[in-house]
Amino acid sequence: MTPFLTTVLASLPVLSAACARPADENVLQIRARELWVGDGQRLENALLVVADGRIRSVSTGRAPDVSLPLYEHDGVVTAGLIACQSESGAAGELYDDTRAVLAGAHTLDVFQPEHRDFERARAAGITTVVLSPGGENLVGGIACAVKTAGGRVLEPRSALALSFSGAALGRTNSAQFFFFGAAEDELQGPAEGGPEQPGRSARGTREPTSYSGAVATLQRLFASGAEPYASAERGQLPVTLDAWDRHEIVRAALFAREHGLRGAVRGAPLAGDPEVLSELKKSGLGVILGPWSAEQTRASLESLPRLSEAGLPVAFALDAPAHSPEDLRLFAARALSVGAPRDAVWKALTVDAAAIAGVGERVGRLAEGMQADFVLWSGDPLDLRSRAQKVYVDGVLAWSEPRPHR
Amino acid sequence: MLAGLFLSLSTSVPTSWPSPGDFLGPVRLPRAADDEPLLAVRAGRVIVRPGEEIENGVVLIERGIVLAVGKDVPIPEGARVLEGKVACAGFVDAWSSLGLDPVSVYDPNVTPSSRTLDALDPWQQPQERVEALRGGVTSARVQVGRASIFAGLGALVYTDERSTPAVLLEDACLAGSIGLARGGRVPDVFDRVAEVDRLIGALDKARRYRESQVEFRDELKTWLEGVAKKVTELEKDFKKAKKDREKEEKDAKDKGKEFKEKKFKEDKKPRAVRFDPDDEAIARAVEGEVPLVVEVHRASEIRRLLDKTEPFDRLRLVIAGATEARSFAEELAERDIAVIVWPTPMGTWRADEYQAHDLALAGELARAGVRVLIGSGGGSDARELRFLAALAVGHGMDAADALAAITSAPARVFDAAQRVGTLERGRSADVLVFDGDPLDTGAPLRFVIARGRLVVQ
Amino acid sequence: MNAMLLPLSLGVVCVLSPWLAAQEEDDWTISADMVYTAAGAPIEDGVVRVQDGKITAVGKGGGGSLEVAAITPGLIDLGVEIDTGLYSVEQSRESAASLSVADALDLFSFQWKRELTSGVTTVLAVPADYDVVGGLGVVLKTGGPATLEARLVRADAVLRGALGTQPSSGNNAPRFGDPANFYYRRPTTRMGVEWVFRKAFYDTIQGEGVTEPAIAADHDVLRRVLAGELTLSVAARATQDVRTAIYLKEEFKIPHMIIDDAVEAWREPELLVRSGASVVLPPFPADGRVDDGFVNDSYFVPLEAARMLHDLKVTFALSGHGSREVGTRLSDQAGLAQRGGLAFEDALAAVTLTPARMVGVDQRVGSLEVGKDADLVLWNGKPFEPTARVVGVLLNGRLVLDPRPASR
Amino acid sequence: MKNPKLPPAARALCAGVLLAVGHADGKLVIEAGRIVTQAGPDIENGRIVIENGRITALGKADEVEKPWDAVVLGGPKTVAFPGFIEAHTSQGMDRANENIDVAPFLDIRDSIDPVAYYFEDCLRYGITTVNVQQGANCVVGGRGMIVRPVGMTVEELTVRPLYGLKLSARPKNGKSRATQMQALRYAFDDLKHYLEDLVEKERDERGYAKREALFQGRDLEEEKAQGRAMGGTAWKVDGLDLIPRGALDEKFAPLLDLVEGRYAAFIHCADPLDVAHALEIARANGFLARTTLVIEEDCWKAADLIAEAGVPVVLEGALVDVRRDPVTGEEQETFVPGVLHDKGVRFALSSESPSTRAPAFQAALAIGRGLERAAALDAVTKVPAEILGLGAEVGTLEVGKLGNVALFNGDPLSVTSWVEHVVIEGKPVYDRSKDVRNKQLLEGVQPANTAPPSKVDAPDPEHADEAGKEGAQDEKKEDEKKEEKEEKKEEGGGKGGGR
Repeated sequence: MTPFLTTVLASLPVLSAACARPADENVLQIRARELWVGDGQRLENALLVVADGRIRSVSTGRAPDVSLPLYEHDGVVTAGLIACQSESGAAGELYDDTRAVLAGAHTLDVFQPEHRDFERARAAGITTVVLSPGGENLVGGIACAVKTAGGRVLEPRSALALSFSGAALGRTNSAQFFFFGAAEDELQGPAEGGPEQPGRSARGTREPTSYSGAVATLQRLFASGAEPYASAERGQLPVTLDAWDRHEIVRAALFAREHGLRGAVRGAPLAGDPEVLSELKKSGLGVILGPWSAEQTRASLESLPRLSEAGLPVAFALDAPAHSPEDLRLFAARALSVGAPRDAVWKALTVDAAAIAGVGERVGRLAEGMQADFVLWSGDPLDLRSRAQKVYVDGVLAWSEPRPHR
Repeated sequence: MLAGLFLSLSTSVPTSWPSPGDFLGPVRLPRAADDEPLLAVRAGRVIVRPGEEIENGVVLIERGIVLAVGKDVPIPEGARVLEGKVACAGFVDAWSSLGLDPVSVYDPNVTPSSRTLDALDPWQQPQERVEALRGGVTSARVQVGRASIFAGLGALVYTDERSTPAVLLEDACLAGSIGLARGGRVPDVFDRVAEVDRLIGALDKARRYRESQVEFRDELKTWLEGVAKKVTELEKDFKKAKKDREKEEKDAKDKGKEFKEKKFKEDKKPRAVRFDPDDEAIARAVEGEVPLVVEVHRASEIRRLLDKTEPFDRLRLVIAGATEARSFAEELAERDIAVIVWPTPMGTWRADEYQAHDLALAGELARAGVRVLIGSGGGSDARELRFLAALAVGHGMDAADALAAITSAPARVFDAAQRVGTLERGRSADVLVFDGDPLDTGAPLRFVIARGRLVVQ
Repeated sequence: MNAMLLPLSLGVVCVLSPWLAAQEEDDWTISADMVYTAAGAPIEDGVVRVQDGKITAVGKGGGGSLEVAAITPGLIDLGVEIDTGLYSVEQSRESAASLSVADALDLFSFQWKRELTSGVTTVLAVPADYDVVGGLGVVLKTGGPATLEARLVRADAVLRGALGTQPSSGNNAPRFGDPANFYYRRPTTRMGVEWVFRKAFYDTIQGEGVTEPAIAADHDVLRRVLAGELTLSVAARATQDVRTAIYLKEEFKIPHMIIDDAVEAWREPELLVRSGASVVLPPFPADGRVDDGFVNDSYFVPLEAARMLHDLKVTFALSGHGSREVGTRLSDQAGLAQRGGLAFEDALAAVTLTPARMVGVDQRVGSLEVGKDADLVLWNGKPFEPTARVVGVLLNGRLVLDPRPASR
Repeated sequence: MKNPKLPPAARALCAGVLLAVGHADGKLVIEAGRIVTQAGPDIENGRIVIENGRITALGKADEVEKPWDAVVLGGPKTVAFPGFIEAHTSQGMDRANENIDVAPFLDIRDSIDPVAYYFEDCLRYGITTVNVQQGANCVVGGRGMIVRPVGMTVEELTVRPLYGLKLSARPKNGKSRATQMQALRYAFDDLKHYLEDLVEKERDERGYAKREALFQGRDLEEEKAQGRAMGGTAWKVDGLDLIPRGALDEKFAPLLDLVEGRYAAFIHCADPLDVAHALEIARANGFLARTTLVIEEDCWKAADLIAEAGVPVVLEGALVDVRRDPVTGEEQETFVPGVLHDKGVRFALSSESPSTRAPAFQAALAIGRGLERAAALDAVTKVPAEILGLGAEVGTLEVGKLGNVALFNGDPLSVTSWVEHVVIEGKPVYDRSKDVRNKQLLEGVQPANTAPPSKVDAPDPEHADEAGKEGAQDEKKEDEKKEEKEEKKEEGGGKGGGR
């Protein structure tokens, strides 16, 4: 087959497809040295065709349609990264001191699309972020999944945030109570001479004050049949359960199994512990790991491979802006350094994260029909030496590298 | 890539020690590792030093020392051969407190003459050192007294702990810090400026202390010569003086007057300079025997520090942190002042001095010709070093510069280039074997050889 | 000055035989020079047969797969104080009787294993004493899988109350304004503590319409205490607290009461005998003095306290308070009680069958009898003597501490 | 251990009661069901004859003839044991330390308190010889002394004055390990500089005098050296013989004696790193041969270093080091005397140990943990005696040695046995039946006409240091509580995501 003939043959189907429909104005073709579909497949010099925000086709070896705009990328194209727990653009606003239960709170009300945090997230290759409370409230409210560009809300009711961690327990004004890390003044209780009505309280004096009190309150809330607990029990609304120590994780898993909740545990550095893992498997909950600090012990780094072996979906919490968006790939690098398989780590950044956020069939992979969130990397994204050169959200170029790099 | 530096080696393995002449400065010879079998590393790429590689070269290691590096070095039988894609020298963390007693690291009343060696605690947190070795870090510059203006003498130590002394260099540098939040209190501008002046004042005092010591030595020599000459004179005419004295004594007794001795005068002996351990330590830095590492971040202090250290020509200044040092790149390059950067991602909750933190700093300084070192920020998590170097490359730093920043550059700045930092004959056998490029965090680290012993596989 | 020689080789670590992965085998025959069953005379050259977690035979004979100097039943500690601190007690109301500590336990804590390897196999866990009526306590084993249903021996074993200075510690009444809410706390004195205690029982007895579901649940629990279905365990250290506890018992005719941490109970022999309450003694301090910890006061317990209570025929148990120091743990307390004059058999009963009976689990644990749980402690000498040590522990028939490796 | 002060009157009364038991004339016979001589096999129902403070006869009852006019103590069910020896303690003093770093000129004699509760406890546990040194909250403390725990005045107490110099490798309050080691090194550097300056000044003066004599035509008789050359093995300042030893500054003289090996050194170590520092300082300054390390339980990790240096050790820490492994979270219990015994380190048990004060009870616990019986008993008798250089005087029951005996009412290692009588140098000084405070500890009954025990006054400020020491213990407890609280918090990037 002479070279000329092959190009004609190869372009025939495209031509036929093209002329069948009028050429849309925002069709984009990208040919890259390497394309990661997301389910472990890696395509060499693949062609990605995107049309009005959706992926039209992902193929390898097919010649691009010359009449449509084409962008050649000498690097890797992958789906956009997904950060499963973050307070981007809403630092310090996603929890409330005075009440333990904020069933009606909705993080969507705090979503500021133009905030600089989202731009820095885009620069790190993150296209979707789940705005969810940080676990300081027993019932933190409803989290939402948003895109980091264009102000688009991907999933308004991504999860109901509950917390089984010690952070959610109020503290009495008893002087002996040394809450780890609490500033000295917090222990004095309400400011002297403060207003007298009973509801008013400084940070730290709030019901419930114990694990048993917290479990009793949650049991009562779920027994009441009110929203949003009823839809959580019916399985329509996933939950995220904040739990850090191993006994907190087991308590959260037992509660989820008892009430038939689905979703994920957040924090859980030692989720890889065999006894905790068996409880998690029984409850079917996923795990949102971290965020990890630098001095993370090996035991917690190794929980990612153990969880993925057990078949549980694993994702990373970012907790921006406290942590920089660059940290997401740094967590991945640390997991790789203790021997986690590459596919498991990549799934944690994309496919599993989307599944946990409840948007598994819309983002996270490069496949026909999915939303066109993808990133052009200078090299292997799991290698910290590569950078995001262009980030597309919903098919539109959302961020590109400011200065030409020699 | 430059063709490998080919080293021919006679087949017989030299049993004698490399002669001490090979080694520079007050360096301790590592005692023989217990009789390890001969080790050989064969790799597709052997990186002797960043920018100089050997295609499928071989590294031969015996008794903790690299015996030979070359293309086709004969491997004696009985040697254990390790295969890998890339081999390079062990990483050197330029800014760490690994393996130190935590209380000493933040002890506020540390003086310039305090020694970090006194805080090296092999029984504390061994897992931190194991994690560092697993991250490829085989030696680190460790420093106590992060909370005081002068932090005493830092040390260069190996991260693996064995019966052989883990100390590579007892006094790798003199250290100090300016403008840090001390004891929870963030200093205002005047405090910070005052701290620079106190540092410079101490340097000046030490210089005068060393000069007065030299002066005293000369004066004492001349004085002693004078006295010796005087004594010979006096001995020569002692008999005459004795006769005169007896005569005068007799006269005085005859006249009933009281005999008066002749007054003996001589110029006083010069007084020695009072020994001051702190000035001794600072003087070594002023004379350039050891580099002076100063942690400083804000532009105003860097500006003042650079101006005020201008007159100290033999001072080998190194700046750590240097968050706002971008605009001084040319001056730093021209005065050959090394900079230790801590390129870790920082969220909004960072300490006051890191407000202008940016991961691209390392790349920009390196491009302007500054000798850039990468450190893990003075904490004890040295295992992050490889990730930090990769992040720096990800933000514009040249890959070779980044590898140099964690291997040969720190070794050179802290006078240990003869021992660590490169894969050459005579160096300490710190060898890393990777499945890909050393800074590719996607590729796992297969073997770590520390001082000739395989510690990680 | 040369650099220090800092060798890596640590001193030979001769640690307790390492925690073995739970042996899968479930049947053992263990013979010993002396088998102390705590349910009858000790058996010389006895043997205990264990199958599927239960004791299947106890009697004379030798030739077991394990040979040790002595076997005793698993020790039981009712005052072990392993809790998650202030997170284990609900302080939003002064009496949280209906809340159970079962939801606030950290079964991953290393302290359980510390108790297990020192011979304590069953413990009573109660909420911390920062509330006047803290809530329900549970009896559980100190080993096995880290879930409650695997370790539970008896749920709702006791209702925990506390007198003395701890419940009022840290509370501060405002100088003005409404004192009754959660953010300004009553009580602040011992009188206040007793008032809240009496009010809880008084409201239960009055029982007029209570709307709040939580308060109603509390009243149900208190009613069960008054009906005798549930034992009340009260922490009372000082003489006046012990007296207050007994007066409350007699005033509200509370059938079963344990006075826990009863440092100065020995000062009130008549009241103890009259009231029929049982007592859990604290660990014996070396100089007899126990610091209050919340106020600058201290209380005194003599070494003979155990013998005195024995002579008064008061049911009492010993406790080690989960001590970290070797030499002050529950097994050592039994030795110190003997130093105060208590006979060996009574000391053995005070750490095995009596505490089991006090919390109603004596049909499962507390003594070596056929059919009971196979909780055994193996010794290398006469139990409770300082020259002997716990070398092996069986929990539910599993060998969790193996005497065989020659560990120091 | 609290050391509350009863009002002086009550204390005098208690002490008085104890002493009245002793009597003159120096002849005493002890008959016991068993005599544990610690220098050979035990003797069943033997007899010990003590005259003028020394044992003159020892053996089976029928072989040893009883002098007619001797007082007889003991009975068939008792066990005689050599008096226990406390190799190092900082108890029994008003304040354990001055607050200046280097104070070698201090002397225990000025602060020891003959009627302190500690000495009463010593008698109660059968301890007959106590080495009292300064506390550990210092860089170089002062000189201590060896005492017998009975007597009203310091002279009656004293067995050997001016014995031992206390140093500490454990950081003093406010110092860290780096600054503490620096201060230790400077203490000896300062001594060296001081001596060198002294010699140089003397030489200059003599040189000037010679030249002046020549100038004036006088004959100068050569002054002979008044001092003596510097001894010691590590470093020397030559020409020290020019200086009369009396002229040396009191601040430096004891340190010089230490470097010349004329003083025993007791160095306190809390961590293995302290042990390394202590041995380094001792080697560098030549007093390693006369060094004893006073260690806490964590130092077992440096047992190799100690064995290599061949120095004896006093274990003031707990017998078992309970430590949590940060990585696995498991708790490890290490039996410290076992490790020391395996490594061949000579160790003595101490009544300072938080495990328990009574040496007999500690020896029993050690045997329970697997230490041979002989090694355990030696650790409370022979080894401390050798450490204090009193091997020939005390530690065992042999003819010619001092008559220090502790009489138990049963096997000393059993938990139910008490010390009935204590005899020091032939004089019975303690009788349990007359021991007021022991009766109260046992039966809780407060005997008549003694101060009410319950209202114990809070430790008054001038015991700040003791409280400090206690504070240190509280701190230690505090750390453990904090440590356990952290463990409760287990793993993780901390609440709220490692903020």
